[in-house]
Amino acid sequence: MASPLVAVRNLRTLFPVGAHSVFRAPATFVHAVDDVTFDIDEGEALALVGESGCGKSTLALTLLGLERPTTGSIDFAGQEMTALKGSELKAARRNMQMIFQDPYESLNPLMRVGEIVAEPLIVHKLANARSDREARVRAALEAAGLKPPEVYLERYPYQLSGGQRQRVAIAAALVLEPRLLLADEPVSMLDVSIRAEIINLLAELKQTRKISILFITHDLGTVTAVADRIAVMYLGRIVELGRTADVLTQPRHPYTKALLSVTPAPNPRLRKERIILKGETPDPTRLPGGCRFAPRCPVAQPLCLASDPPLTALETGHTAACHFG
Amino acid sequence: MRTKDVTAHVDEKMPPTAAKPVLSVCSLSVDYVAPPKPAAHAVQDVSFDLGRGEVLGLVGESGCGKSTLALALMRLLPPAGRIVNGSVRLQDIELLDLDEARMASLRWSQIAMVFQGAMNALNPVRAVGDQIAEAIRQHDRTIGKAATVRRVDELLELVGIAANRRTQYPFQYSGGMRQRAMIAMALACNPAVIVADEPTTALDVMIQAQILDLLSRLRRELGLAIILVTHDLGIVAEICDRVLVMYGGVTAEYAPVDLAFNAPRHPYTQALLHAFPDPDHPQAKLNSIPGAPPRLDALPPGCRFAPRCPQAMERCQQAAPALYALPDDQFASCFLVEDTAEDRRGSLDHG
Amino acid sequence: MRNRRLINKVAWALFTICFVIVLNFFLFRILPGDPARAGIRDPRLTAEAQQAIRVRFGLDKPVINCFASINPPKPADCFVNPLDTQFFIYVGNLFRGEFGISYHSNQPVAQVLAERTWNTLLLIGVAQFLAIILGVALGVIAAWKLGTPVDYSALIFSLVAWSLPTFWLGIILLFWGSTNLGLPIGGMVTPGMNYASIWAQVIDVGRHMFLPTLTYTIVFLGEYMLIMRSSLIDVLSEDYVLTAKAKGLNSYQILKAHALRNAMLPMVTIIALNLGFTVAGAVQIETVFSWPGLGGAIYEAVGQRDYPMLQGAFLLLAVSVIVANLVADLLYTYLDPRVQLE
Amino acid sequence: MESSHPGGLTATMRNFSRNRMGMVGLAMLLLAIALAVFAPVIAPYDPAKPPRATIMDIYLPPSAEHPFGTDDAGQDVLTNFLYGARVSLMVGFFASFIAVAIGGVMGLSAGFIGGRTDNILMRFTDIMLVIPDLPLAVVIVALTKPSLWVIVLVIGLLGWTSTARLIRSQTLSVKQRRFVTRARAVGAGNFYIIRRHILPLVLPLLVVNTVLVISLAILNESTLSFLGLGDPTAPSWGQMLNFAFTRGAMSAGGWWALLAPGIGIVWVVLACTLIGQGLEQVLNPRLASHNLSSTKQMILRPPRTQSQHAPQAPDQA
Repeated sequence: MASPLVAVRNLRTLFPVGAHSVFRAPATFVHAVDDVTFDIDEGEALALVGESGCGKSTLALTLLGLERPTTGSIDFAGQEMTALKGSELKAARRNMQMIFQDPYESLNPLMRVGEIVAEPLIVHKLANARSDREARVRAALEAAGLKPPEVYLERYPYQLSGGQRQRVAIAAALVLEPRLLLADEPVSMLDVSIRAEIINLLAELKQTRKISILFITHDLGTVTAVADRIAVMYLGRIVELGRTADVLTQPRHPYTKALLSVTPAPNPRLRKERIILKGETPDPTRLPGGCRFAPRCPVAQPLCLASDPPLTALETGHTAACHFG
Repeated sequence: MRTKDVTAHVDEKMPPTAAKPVLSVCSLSVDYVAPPKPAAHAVQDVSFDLGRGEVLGLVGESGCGKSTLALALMRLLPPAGRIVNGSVRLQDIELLDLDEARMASLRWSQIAMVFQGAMNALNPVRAVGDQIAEAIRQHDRTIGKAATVRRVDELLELVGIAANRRTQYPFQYSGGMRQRAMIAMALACNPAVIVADEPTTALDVMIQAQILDLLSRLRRELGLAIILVTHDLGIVAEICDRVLVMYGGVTAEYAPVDLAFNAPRHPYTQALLHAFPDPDHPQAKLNSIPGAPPRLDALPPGCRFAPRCPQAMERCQQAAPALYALPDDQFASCFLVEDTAEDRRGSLDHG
Repeated sequence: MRNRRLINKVAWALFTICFVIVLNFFLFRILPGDPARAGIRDPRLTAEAQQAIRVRFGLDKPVINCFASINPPKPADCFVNPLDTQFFIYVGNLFRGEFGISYHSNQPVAQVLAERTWNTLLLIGVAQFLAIILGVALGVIAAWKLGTPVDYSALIFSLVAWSLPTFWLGIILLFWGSTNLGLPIGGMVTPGMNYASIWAQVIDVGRHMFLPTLTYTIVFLGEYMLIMRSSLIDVLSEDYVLTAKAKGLNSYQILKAHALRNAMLPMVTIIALNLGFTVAGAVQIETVFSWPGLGGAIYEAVGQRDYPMLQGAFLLLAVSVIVANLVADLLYTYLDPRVQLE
Repeated sequence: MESSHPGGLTATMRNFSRNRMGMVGLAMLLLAIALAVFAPVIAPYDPAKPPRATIMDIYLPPSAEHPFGTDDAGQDVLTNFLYGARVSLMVGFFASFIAVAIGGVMGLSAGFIGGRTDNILMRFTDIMLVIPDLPLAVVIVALTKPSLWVIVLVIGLLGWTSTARLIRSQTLSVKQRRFVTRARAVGAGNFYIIRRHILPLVLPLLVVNTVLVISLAILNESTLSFLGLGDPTAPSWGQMLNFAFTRGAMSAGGWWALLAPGIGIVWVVLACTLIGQGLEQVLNPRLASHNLSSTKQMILRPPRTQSQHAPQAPDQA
């Protein structure tokens, strides 16, 4: 088997907390991403699922090099990303593009669609000939399902619907022909009827262009149609990782079970017993000793408060970090 | 001509408590007027009944008029809003006939509201307990200070907030707690009906589950009637008894929740359901609805869904279908169900 | 948390005052009108008396040591007996309350300023009080009646009032008041008047005060109205006001319980930030109405090239603005729980 | 949906052209500028020529010969008024240019770079903000030789604080927007982001601020001149007022010498204020109503009697 496109090993991104003062060193750190390891294969979609504040967006920004990891390594297409700086990093980044949550916010309101999609080419000084650039912009728009592209080139984002805007964002990512797409909650701000379009588009890109996708979401319900594997994150850690069908049908970590149970199923006949966790995600500056999930875990045992379970393999490609998983 | 004598639908199969509706809305229509622009028909001829302890889901995409409908029930429309037709009866009182002072006295004591985004719906510079107490005292002038405090504590406890947080400010609460505090505030005067406008939007799934759980407990224990405005069909499937699907300001389908999900009759409801991943075939391609909802100030001449409807006929472009009454208390406004319709008694003639 | 904020604010104000003292000192030394070089020009003073004043205010000493030998400057010199320089003598004198001797009247500057401070405070105090009360009230009415003719008239009035040069409005009102109402054309009291009673004195001062106060009130009223109006419109568009309405509160209750306090918060900051302009207004008004206050002192000192007076008056004004800003800052902390408890 | 187009200088200007208040202000300002530019054409006399100052010529009331009367030196007020406009407007424009340039650069760098740079720049701004401008300007101008350029410089150097704060906060808010993160994710550098993403969104606000800074600069200039600190070789409106006020216009009843320059100042300042107000309405469109706006007309449904809508009768079908 070929080596994965992305190999993340023991990645850790910490943020200092409190006012950064000349006199005081920060006393505490937010463990935004804490010892995370995973792979993404060529043409594979990995869904990263977790509640807000679990570190999933920080993980994406760290992959992109917009946040510096504290420790750990990111191997992207055979290149160690954490060691890169300046122009090398910029060049490597070309193969890794991001799509953001809110298409109303992630597009500059004063730029035309054509300019937005061409921007990555200009920034990377690619396709400098005007005709070449235009051809690539058109191709990207078409690939993102905005057909015919001429209709959209001169429009401003405010003249487009939410779904079209998200397609523009996708086109701007595709124009560099990246090998990895980081999609941070790409559909959570969209109406249900439009949501399906975007998810279908991502699934199609994965299939036809062999683009790898990291699909970040808080909603397990949206990932099934596109993700090959699911990674569940809690407080900076991956607590369960496995093939989509395995995780959905045989969740092994109590947190995954709880998340699955509260994900609304679109049919009243599928109403099920919900495992509702008490309270909210704890303060990531004061992590509990032992298992991070223990204080909210419905099946926690004394052992869980004492020792932190490692991510252990259960069956082929399915791992969970639970003493009793 | 728009007919006024409309909707008489009561379901014998409903639980006996629901026999007499707490709230009954009849062909309610709301326009937004901002001359010189044409009036936007945000809500048109919407009717429904709500029984004690019942949860009605009001679903639709953004801009379909569901929030306008919710505000119209409270008579809290923005100044451009006009209720141009219909009736809202709350326990035999016609709300639309009341003068403003009388309406103000019924607000919150009879019909309360949980707003979208509790961060903005709570005054940032007043303690949360204070804002709940204000609602209590507004509708019960005789209640003493100590009794008010006791009641506030009781309410906070009911929604799972420790009483010692009474004197804290909204910014000291987490998102989920603010929404609970809003619910506690809504319960302050024991209202018969609560209108919850997107109460879980922008909250995480787990917090959402906590809030939904709280709402269903309240409906069970207090017999509260709840109108749940949402864009998420999943939430409706979780806790609602009946569902009213709105599209472009009109009722597309109005049915018991099981029928709406398992035997939807309106193509829009069907399309919405197909846009969800099928639990049996999770990796199958999703069905999307091409196009966008109509602008309320430029509605198509015929059926409002026709431009996006996969089954649209010639007729749909010219005339809007009535809301047809179907067996088992199901209603749909589509020409396709005309033949199976029991009658047109519950229908609204747009032609 | 709150205490740390308080200490921070006070420390910052003190630092700013130090900055103003340094600025004030060097400004007068660097710019051409150096009082040390201008010397003590009063011909009535004897040579000994002039020398005594020189020594008292250190005018015979270098500004600071390293500047004594300016070419080339020797930084090391700064530390040779640094306190025996004009700057530190000046600072030391300030702490003893000595601001210098007025070139014009030969009186100690501190004494002249002390008398005049109260006159300015009286004028500014009454006028600001009126302007704030009326401006806020007008702003509330305009915001409440948004889009009605009441609102438009208030808006236009305020925009015009804001655009009026203070001194010119003063002149116009002075022209009108002295000819039509028989009000005095300047000063604080009628000269040479013997008052029969304290009431007669109060009435006389009041007659002198009427026009300057009116001018001042109109100018600031407009600005406060504009700020209050827009602040209240923002608050009234907030969701929590809708919540209050849904709770059954009527408009008066909502204004009282929810809107006014929230809308006043930005007002407090802006009033504080405006204190600098307030002082500017005082200079203009006291000039037009010959009001014997600090602003008038600045004007007279400019005309007479009375540098010690100018220096002292500026320092006093700057320090009072800084202190008033500090007070407003702390008041804000008290009013807004978000800042208080953060 | 057209009206929801956000920000942008061209869009702002287009919407501004539909704003009545702003257009009135603009017309007023253009008129003032035209008068100043064409002063030599319009003015009935040559201000450079020494006046025939006999006692009979001072404070003459308005007449055909002197439409605005004459002043304390027997000069034609209209002529001085027109030439004064040049001085007042020039000082206003140049001083505000300095102020806006400094404030803009300070605000943009503080907001964009952030961290310690922001801290230092803003602390400095805070100090400048609390030091009373006008008395400081008076002191500085009084200590130097009065000249137009000193006045321009002093007003400009003391007037940038509000611009700096405003531009900083706008830069901060634009910087945090998602499309800037997106540009970074694509690999864009700081200079590109400032030029392509930040500046275009900050610019409209800078224009509003400039207009208000101009009006303040004109007010400040007139105040300095009125206090006798103006450039005697280039009399502005403020200086005309100073001469009239200190040289007996009040006692001579020569109100015309006080009226024209005063109205000139109010005219220009009000014009700028109206433009600023108009621009602000365009940039920050508030709804024409809020939650307490009168809702008397909310219910417009046809009246119905009790019998017409009997409570939901059981379905007899």
